[in-house]
Amino acid sequence: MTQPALVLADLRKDFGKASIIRGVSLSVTAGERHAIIGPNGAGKSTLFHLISGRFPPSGGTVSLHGRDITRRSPFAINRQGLARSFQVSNLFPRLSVAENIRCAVLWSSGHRYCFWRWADNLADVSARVEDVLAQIGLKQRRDVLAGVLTYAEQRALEIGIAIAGGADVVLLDEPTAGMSRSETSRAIELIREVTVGKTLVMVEHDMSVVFDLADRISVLVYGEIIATGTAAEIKASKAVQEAYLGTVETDD
Amino acid sequence: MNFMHKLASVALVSLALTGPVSAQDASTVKLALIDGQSGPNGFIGESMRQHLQFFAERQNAAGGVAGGKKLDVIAFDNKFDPQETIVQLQKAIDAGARYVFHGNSSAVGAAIVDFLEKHNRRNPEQSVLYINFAALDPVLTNEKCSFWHFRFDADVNIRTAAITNQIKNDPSIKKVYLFNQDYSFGKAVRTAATQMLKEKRPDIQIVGDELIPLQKVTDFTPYIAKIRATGADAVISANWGNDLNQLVKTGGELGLPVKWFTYFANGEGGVTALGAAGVGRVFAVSEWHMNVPNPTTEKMADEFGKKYNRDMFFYRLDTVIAMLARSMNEAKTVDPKAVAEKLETMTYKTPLGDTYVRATDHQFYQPLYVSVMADDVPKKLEKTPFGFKTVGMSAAKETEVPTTCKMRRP
Amino acid sequence: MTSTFTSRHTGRIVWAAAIVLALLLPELVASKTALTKMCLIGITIVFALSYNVLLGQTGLLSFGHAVYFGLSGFTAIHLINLIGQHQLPIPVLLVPLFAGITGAFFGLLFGVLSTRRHGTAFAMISLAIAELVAASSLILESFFGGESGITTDRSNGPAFFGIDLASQLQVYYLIVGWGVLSAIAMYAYTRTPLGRMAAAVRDNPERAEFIGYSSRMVRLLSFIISAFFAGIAGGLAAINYEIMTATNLSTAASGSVLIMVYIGGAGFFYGPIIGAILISLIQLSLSDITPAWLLYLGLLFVVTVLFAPAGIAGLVERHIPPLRAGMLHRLIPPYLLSGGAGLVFAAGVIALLEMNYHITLNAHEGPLLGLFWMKVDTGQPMAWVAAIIVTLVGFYLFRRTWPIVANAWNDLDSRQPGDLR
Amino acid sequence: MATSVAPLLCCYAWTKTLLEQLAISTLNGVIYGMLLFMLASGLTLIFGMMGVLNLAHAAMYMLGAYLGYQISKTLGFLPALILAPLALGIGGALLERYGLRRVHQHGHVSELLFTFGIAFMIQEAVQMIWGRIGVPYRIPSALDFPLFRLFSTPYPAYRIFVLLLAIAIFFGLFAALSRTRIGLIIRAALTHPGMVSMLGHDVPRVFMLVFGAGAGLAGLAGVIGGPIFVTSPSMAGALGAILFTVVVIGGLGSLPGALLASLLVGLVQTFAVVIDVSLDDVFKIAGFTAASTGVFSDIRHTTVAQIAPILPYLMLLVMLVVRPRGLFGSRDV
Repeated sequence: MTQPALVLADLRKDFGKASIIRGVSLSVTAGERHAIIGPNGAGKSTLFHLISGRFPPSGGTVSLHGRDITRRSPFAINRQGLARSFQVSNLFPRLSVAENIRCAVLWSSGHRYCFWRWADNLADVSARVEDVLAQIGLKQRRDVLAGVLTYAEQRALEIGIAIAGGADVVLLDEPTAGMSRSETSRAIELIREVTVGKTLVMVEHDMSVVFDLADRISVLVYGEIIATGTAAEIKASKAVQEAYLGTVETDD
Repeated sequence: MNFMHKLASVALVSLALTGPVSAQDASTVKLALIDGQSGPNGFIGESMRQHLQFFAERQNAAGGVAGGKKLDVIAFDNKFDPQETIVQLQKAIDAGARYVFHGNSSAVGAAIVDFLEKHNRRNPEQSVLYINFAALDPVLTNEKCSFWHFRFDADVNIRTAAITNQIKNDPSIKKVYLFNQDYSFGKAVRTAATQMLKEKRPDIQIVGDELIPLQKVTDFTPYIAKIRATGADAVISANWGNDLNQLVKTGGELGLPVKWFTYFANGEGGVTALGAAGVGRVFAVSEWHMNVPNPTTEKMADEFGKKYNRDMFFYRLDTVIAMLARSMNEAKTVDPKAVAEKLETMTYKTPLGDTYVRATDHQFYQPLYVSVMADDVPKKLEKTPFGFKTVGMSAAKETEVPTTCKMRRP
Repeated sequence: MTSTFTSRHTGRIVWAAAIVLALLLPELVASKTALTKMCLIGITIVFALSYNVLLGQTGLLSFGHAVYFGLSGFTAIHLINLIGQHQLPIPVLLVPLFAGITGAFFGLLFGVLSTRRHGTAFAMISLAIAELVAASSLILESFFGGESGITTDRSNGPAFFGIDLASQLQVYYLIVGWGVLSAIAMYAYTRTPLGRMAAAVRDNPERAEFIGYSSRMVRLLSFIISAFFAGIAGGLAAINYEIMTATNLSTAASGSVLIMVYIGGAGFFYGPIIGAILISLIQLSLSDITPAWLLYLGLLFVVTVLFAPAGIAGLVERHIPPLRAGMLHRLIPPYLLSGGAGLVFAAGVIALLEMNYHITLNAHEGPLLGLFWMKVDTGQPMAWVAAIIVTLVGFYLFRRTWPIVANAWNDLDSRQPGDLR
Repeated sequence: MATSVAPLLCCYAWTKTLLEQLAISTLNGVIYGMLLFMLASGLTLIFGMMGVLNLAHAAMYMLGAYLGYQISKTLGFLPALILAPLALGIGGALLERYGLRRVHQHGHVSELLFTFGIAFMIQEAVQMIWGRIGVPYRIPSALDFPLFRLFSTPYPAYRIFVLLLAIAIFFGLFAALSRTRIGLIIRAALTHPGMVSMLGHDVPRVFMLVFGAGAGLAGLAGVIGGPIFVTSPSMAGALGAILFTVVVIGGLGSLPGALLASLLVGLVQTFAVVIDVSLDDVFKIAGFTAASTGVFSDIRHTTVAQIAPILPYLMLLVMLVVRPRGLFGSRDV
């Protein structure tokens, strides 16, 4: 075991009187594939929003590679090496597929707010864009506007944007939601491939995906983690079975 | 397709750019009216066009100018914008006009003067004369005075002279409040009024001196309260538009017992906007108004009213056309420079009295009436029960004000 | 920018042709009026392009863009006056650059306040800033010259290699020079990393934050760049008109550039150019023909918002794929049919509006109104009935024939699925 | 002894004048503020729920004044008070149904542009129908008398009528929002925009109603404000921009905020004009004078009274810097 890549300590989020996240503590080791599961409304996406800086937490801390990133803005967190995808596809609809990826590459390749060079002529960026397009299998669709892609393609692009910047901690929010069986298995392969050597935290409903991909699993119920462990441990946990597995099928 | 489109649009542009072909017709003298014809204040520009048209036609009927040439009025919409004015001015010049008439907005007036100074220097063969019949900023006959500019209306200083002449003879006025818009005009009035009152009525106390932002105030009640608190008997205000109408209306509504000495209340739309609030309270200065008892002007106003279904306002345009015609006849040419040289020394007798142009600054002087809004007059304005009646008069000489003009002659 | 010159070659040829034409235009149309108008249009094009850096590229709807145009213009006027008094050793030719820098400065100042937000909130803030500046301009008289503005004489400065700017022709070439430089620079900006990110932020400001970019910073930089080019336009206006007044920075001026860019097509680089030319010509020429021109402009704008949100450029771009596929001719018959009906409808509406204007404004000229090629007697009820019938019939025909156009498009789409849209 | 009485007398007179000004300015400020609120309430409801900043709102106010004038000329003031807002309400609802809803798919910017175009066209249409001069819209004679004297100023009954009506509207609005079903939906939509559709209500219909009601309120404000302010084609422009600052200062979608901001802007604008102090005066009191040239002398000589009308914009900017969500807003601007 190396040092933890991502540590949540007693993280809380209240919306008005409602507590959505009620003291989540979690440590994700570098290189680990960690899945967070839980019934609808358990606060999984909210937890991602807290980690990635979309919402400020009401209490507790988040640290990335030992550095405190609590209440930092999303872009600051991203620059520290944390990227994420969204549950509902969140692309740049009027840009082409290749442009979507390129935008995700620009900052990390050091071009930032540059307005004195042609974007097309940045060799390092173009090479990286080609790699990512190849990885997510959208090379043929590179000039299509992101807004008119099929659903599965949009999901692939969503993952592509998340990993393109080379962040070493990647948060994927239900990457296979709404996919058919065959699409799902291809997505699993894609995720496995693009997260080699990275730390992955994912929210997922599909248990087969979770058990297939995750090294460790945490179960979030009503804003609290009731169990963390390997697939076998979770399957064996009585608390989890009572709180979660019984409801998951009807919930979807 | 792109190229086709470009080509098409370019063709369109060149067509539209060329505009009306400039034909120099020797049998007509083109008078270009450059003023706002559209937008919220466009009605004034329209009215001006009709007045100019009316008097030009009368002159044509009386035999035209310079040996039978006809006057031809063409209107250009400058949208009240000084920059647009320059575009329209160029259009007018290309259309063959050498006489430019303009009234609304001294800013536009200054732009025309500036443009013509440069244009006439750069193109002496195409010289253009500017007849200003309603832009009242004193600057046009002082710092910015020009050989190519004639003002046929009493500027604010002259009007202030007439107003202070009136106040001089009104012993009931002891406290005066100055209420003006915060721009060149308002400031000119406040300076002139302060100085002239000091000379003519040293006992009068100026109890307030307000400058409000131009056309920005929506509620005038606090100003009324402020005026009332000073115990003023009279307010001198060069405000126009809403800034005047609402001020007086709110004052009437709150029962503020003051006399309003205004510069623009007798303009078009004035009585409509002021309503009963102005009766007996609103004073204004003009070279003429509907209830001046004179058969010639009465007949003229009737004719105008019949033809255009609106009241005559710009009586001075009759004088302008007459004097212009005489200059052209005397100069035996319609060349602006020669005409200007005749015009600048001219004295002229109108049905209402003696008038003259002062050569040093090209300011025209004429008798001025101070009138008050009333509901007991024979001629009503704008289909309201109100009109103006004379309360005082100053002869042309009595309104003369000094000038700092150092004219550059061609 | 989704500008799609798929063949770069053709694109370059068109641009080069446009520039050459701009240079030759004074030779083709000789009148001074035309020159004056072309100068105005040139300035407007630069201004409209600068506005599109905000609207089209960064997705920021501003109601106060004239602020940067105007403030820079005033600065330019003061600079030219200083040059004229031999207090500033720069040629007048370079004044637009300094005006641009002024614009960028104010862009930074007000951008910091307004670019925290986008969408409606940004629009409101821009409106408030515009009102604030416009109102202040009347108070700060020594800089803005009050209502009559500040004037200058551009030819007072020392001549620069024989260019003294006394003639309008020299000014025209100055405007073309700066205009072409600015247009190239603004086009280049759309192709830079920041320019691409501006488009990304326009599309999805939230997601941009999760790929390392501060959306606000991208907006702010775009805002400054836009204000810079607005400033260049302002500087050119100062040289051209030799006068600047408070109306130059009024909200009406800001609204006007918005209308131009939107009608031209904010989504395409050349859209604002079309819009600037078209609306300038409307402002210059239609106002001579009818007092209702503002109403027509408003109608044109609302119709564009409702039915052609991509503007004229959008309509043009839509027809390029069928043209390439050699199927444009299939659209011509339905277009003629529906277009004819549309013309009837438009004629009816115009007749009604003109007759209405005539009776409210020109009643004194008698009931006769010169409309198209006819004389219409607005005193006759029959004339009104006829106009109403024409309008209704036109509307009905248009409603009936429009599906034919829609069908033709569907037909084209089904022949080449996916490629035509 | 006599020498010491004079200043005292003067002080008494001065205090009385001050009190009078204070009282009148307060009353005027409140009336102006309540009129602003009648406009701002509709605007803030529409904006809070639909995210649409209705740029045509002030134009509708103007249209209300003109319709009010036209109807009161033929039928009388009371019918005008009912019919004109009704007509505008229906017009507004139709505008929402057949215009705004159509551009909704293109996003908020398109909606904003649409209302901008509509404002432009109302402006022109009003000029086409009623001409370019203002119309003589007068205070109805039944209400044209001084109701009471405030110190030495007779206070017009009509203004008090406007005040009472505005207060009644405020309470009516309050009751409608807190007691009726649609009111509850509207309130839910204000706090959680986008959530209401999940409650299973016909959201488009609610939008249409709110837009119509907002237009109607603007029309009503026009009908009663028209006689106080000059009814002319330029009346919309004067009020429009101030209105938006009120909505932002109050906090987007917050009705109490809109009320407070309306009153605040009304009072600030009325009070500022009574203050004749410039920066120069402050410097003088502080005991030094500087050379007065250039732009800075303009700033220093400008009195608070002169800048009164631009104070709302300054307040807005300060608000945006200090507290972007406005006085009562739950969301940032």
